[in-house]
Amino acid sequence: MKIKKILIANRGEIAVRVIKSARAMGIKTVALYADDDAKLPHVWMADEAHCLGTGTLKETYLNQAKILEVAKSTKADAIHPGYGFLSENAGFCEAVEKAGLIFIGPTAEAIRLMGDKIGSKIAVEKYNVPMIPGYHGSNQDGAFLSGEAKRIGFPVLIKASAGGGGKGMRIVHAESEFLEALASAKSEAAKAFSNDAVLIEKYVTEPRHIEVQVMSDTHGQHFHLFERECSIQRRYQKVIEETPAPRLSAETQKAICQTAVEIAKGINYRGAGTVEFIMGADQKFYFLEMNTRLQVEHPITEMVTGFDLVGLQIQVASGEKLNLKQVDIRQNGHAIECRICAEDPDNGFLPTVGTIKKIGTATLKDVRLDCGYVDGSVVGVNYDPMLAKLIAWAPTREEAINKMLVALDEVVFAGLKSNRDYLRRLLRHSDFKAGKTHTHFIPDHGESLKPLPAESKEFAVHVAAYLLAGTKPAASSDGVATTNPWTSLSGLRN
Amino acid sequence: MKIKKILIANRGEIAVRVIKSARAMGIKTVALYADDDAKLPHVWMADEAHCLGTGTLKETYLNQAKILEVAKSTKADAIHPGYGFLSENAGFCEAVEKAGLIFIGPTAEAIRLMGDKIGSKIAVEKYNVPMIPGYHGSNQDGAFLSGEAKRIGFPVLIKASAGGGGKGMRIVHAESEFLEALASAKSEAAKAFSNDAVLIEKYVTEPRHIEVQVMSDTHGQHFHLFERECSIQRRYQKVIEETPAPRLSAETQKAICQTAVEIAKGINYRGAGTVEFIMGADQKFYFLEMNTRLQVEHPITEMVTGFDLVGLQIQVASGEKLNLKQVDIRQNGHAIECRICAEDPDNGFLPTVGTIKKIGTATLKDVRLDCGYVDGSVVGVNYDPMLAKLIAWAPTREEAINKMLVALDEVVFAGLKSNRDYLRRLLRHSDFKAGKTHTHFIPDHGESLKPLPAESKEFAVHVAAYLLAGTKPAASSDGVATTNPWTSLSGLRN
Amino acid sequence: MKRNLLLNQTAVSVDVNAISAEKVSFEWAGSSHSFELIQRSGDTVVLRDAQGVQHRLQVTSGLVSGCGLDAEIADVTAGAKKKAAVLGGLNAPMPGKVFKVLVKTGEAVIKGQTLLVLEAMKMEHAIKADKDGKVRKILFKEGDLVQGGMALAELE
Amino acid sequence: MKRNLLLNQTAVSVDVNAISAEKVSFEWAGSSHSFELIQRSGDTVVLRDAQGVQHRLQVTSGLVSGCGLDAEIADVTAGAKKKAAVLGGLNAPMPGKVFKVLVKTGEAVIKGQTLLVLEAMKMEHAIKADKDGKVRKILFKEGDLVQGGMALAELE
Repeated sequence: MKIKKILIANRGEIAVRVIKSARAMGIKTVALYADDDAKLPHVWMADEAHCLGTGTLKETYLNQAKILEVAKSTKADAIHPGYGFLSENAGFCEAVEKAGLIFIGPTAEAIRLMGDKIGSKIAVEKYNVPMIPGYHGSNQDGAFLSGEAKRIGFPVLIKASAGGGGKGMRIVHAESEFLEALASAKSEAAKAFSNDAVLIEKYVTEPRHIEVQVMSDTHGQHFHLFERECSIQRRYQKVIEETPAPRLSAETQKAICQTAVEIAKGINYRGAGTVEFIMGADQKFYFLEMNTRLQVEHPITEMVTGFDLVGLQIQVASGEKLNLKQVDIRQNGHAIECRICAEDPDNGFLPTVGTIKKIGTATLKDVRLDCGYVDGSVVGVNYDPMLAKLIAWAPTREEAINKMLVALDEVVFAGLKSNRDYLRRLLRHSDFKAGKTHTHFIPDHGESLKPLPAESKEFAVHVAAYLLAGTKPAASSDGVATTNPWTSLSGLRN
Repeated sequence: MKIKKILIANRGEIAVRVIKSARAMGIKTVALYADDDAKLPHVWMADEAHCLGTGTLKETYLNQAKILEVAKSTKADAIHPGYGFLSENAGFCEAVEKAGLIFIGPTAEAIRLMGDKIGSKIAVEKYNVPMIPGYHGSNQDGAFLSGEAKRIGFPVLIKASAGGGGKGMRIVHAESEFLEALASAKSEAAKAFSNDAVLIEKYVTEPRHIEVQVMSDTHGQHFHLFERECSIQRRYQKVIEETPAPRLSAETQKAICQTAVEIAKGINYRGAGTVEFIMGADQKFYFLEMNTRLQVEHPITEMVTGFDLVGLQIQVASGEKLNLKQVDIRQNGHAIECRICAEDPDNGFLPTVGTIKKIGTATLKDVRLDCGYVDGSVVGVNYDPMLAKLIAWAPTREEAINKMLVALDEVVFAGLKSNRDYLRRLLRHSDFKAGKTHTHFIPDHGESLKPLPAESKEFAVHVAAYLLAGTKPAASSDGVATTNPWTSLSGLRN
Repeated sequence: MKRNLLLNQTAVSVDVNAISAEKVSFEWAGSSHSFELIQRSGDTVVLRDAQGVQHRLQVTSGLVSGCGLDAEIADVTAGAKKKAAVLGGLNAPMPGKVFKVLVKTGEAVIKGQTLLVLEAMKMEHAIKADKDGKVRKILFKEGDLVQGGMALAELE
Repeated sequence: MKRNLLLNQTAVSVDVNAISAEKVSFEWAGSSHSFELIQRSGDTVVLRDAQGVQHRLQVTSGLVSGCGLDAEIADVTAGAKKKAAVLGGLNAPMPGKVFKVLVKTGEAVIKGQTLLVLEAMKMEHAIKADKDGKVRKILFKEGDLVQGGMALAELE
């Protein structure tokens, strides 16, 4: 069925992202927004927009009944869930399909299967997928789990079965710490997922997070679009992603991509998905989980392969047979994504809030900014602190890093503290440049990622710009300017 | 030799374009500017900028002595000439190399050979290049040329031997008009090129302008990067270009690209070049000329092949051997370029002037704006009326057209009359959509390219926006608003 | 309330039934229209029509762009002047330099005869007599710079 | 002329030798610097140093960005206040909601004991006693919203 109108059950950058692909394909869009998001651009970039009222997420972006009501009243024929929110909610998928609409995503069955960390591992084991040593069973007794941890060998990782995003996750280095960590993980899991079941795994040291993008149509075709390395993380959340993964042998790349395709084929997957693996220094990789949705970091795959992943999702959801051959999907050049977040990396990465006074513009070729805010947007505490994704492509990794450094200079987010300067420090770090990426990169390099001291000669030009940007200072008796130096610039803005 | 600093002997968008590639490669740049260009962004985007003073082009951008002086004083090790100006000046190329600097372009020999329309045809004939029937000899006697025209058969085309850009070009339909047209063409040629020699050619009806991008290194490797169709022209100048060329058979594409490579190989070419062909409805193509420089429309080739042509130029100029195989250069998807010009298409395409109050921003993926102006820039009569190049890529031609239409909506050039609306009419024309492109498209479709009458229902939303954007009208006695409706918007700009 | 507008250099009139900061309804091209202003962000305004469909337009310096069309709009009665150059005849079709003056004051000319040659954007443009007559005045000399729309010569 | 600045939340001082609308020279980090302002375009300023090299920076709302570095600069003596939250101790490290209060006024606590749990951005943060002592005051109750930097409790 040809899709003519898509309702987007999401907000911010991913809603804008879906609108862009739909516009390019001539498909109409319906946006949703909670009251406090009424001024965000996804609202007015869509062809129609409907308010979800005010309240908790359950009353707004997670309110399935209301969302389906809007979909019906606007005569949308498909719903795109974006990522987060209802994107991996099997019940929602079913409700959408029961209402006679197309869910732009996998089947409810696949979501349900992969949404359970224990069930998913049992399911994929039969496709010869390498598994990390661990306990994924249903016995949740503390003493039993402690025994399993000892059997696997410390350090071990405790993870929420239903979880994601680092919630309900603990690393335990010794038996003596195990029970306390277990209780804490279970409490966090119960709160976040209404399910306190956990699993225990061998904790790989200097591990790398490597994931593979898959895309399946409803005609039995399953493709991969190569891997992404997402090892640079803080608080268990990705902050820099890149593709191809550095230091990956051609054989390992082939094997990991093929493993992901086997999983998609095995579970008869539909649409876009990501199979996540953990990889040790020996290039051995183990299945971690499968995300049954579009990933935040999908743009880097688009940059190296030339495909529009949202466009492909829509084609698949329309029932089209993808006119593709695996051999025609190529990985060209190198792409890096930086997540620009409202947070203070020099203060424990704690989130910051405020009004975005100005968003800068990237000028170089093959640099892309995916952003759901505009100048004047207010960033509050109710949603994710990610402000935007900055993506740079170049023929080589070295050039892509250079280009990203230029782009980070250009794309300011003035008005609130962000991690832009910290991202530049990461990119300039000799170990990052050398491709020595692993998930402990940030904590392990704490000292060498510190900011430059304020009184450094490198800041001379910034001080000069500050002084010169000011109106000619009307010196007060103590020789200090009394006028606000910034107002003089407003007249220059065109 | 590794190039560390490039002086750019040009202005506007192409200077900005070279700066961008250089920045991404970590190479410093030196910009030049005439006094009236001091506020253009190429001046401040470079690492250094030097003024060429005021006066005619000969005193500024064509002032070889001054340019070389700046190159020496700034310790630049290479000069990029852009397009136009000194880019196809063999003498300048020699002077640059004599000064011990690298000329980012072909050898003086190649420029000289291809710069002469007669000499170039004689030179390439030996590589089995199909030639259009014509007279390319040195006998410039009127009666003799008239006889040649008769022999070739009317209609014929008179062209300046040293020319380009439509200067000194005349179509002659009958013998009786020949001598007058010849005199006029010769006078224009003498003025433009200090050389009144002309050549005569068979005039192909419904002809298409198809050109092939070539790239040669100094290690004997000669590549093509596929063709571009540039048939949509007004005043003999391209206004819309695209790649791949529509309605081109795979065999013709292969043959025309191979022919271009043979020419590059035959004359042992260096760097980026474009071989232009004229093609009839029978898909027979004839050599037109070779442009020994980067073309205005090079971005569409970059979009479909993924290469940075300026980057490749710099690599070649550095003496690098390009790490490429012809078979690895692929044409992926479809790209279209629109040249946004300060001109009035509904008034004979006459140039317009003014101050750019606002340049819009393209938001869709794979849309690129190459522009040498910023908000507030003044467009005068001294330079080319091209304001910017808007380039859109999509998997198919139809989608690329759709995307370009969205982008043209977004990328406003407010403050002066431009051809944006006319470009949309061209793209929406049923014959253009059907790929029925030829160089007479614009004159042949004059009526169907007319603007919508002012009182059309499609303008209702524009009228509403105009009315609502105004401050609440303070009605005067005759019921008409007396306040300027636009001032109220300035407070909303962030 | 009638509003007289210049839309793409053509005088049109629109009958506004009601207007507030957020809503407008009016008669246009033979039918009634009503729109709601739901967003202003920078130069972008978003209107919602009676069917709930949103239309994004940019409004800058009298140019209203969007929905695939450009409309240059000015409120004529508010003092806006028709800025378009009076073209054709003996006016400069664009800004440029007088390259050649081919006739003298008092000279008899025939329709189509070239009177002056203007040079602009590196191209030549012949200014030709629009009727048979006698040159009353040549208003510029060779090398003079002229604005688009300026009268260059007068015939009698 | 001395200017006292707050640069990335650190107090620094710069000795300005000369300043005009186009040029500035000053002492910084132990050496002399002089820059010329050659361009302003929107928020972008372009400075030329004594060697002729141009530096592009964006100056917006107290953020000076460019040349690979961010500098948040404020002129302290001109009335700008140090806005950074006073972190650590018993202050809220970020804006959020008081999720749990684990101690009562008058209760004796030991260094490292969790006093309150703050919830923000869907994560929990324990506010721990920075010394042994007695709870003088708990300034918020469960469910209260707090700003980053606000004091949450007092120990004596």
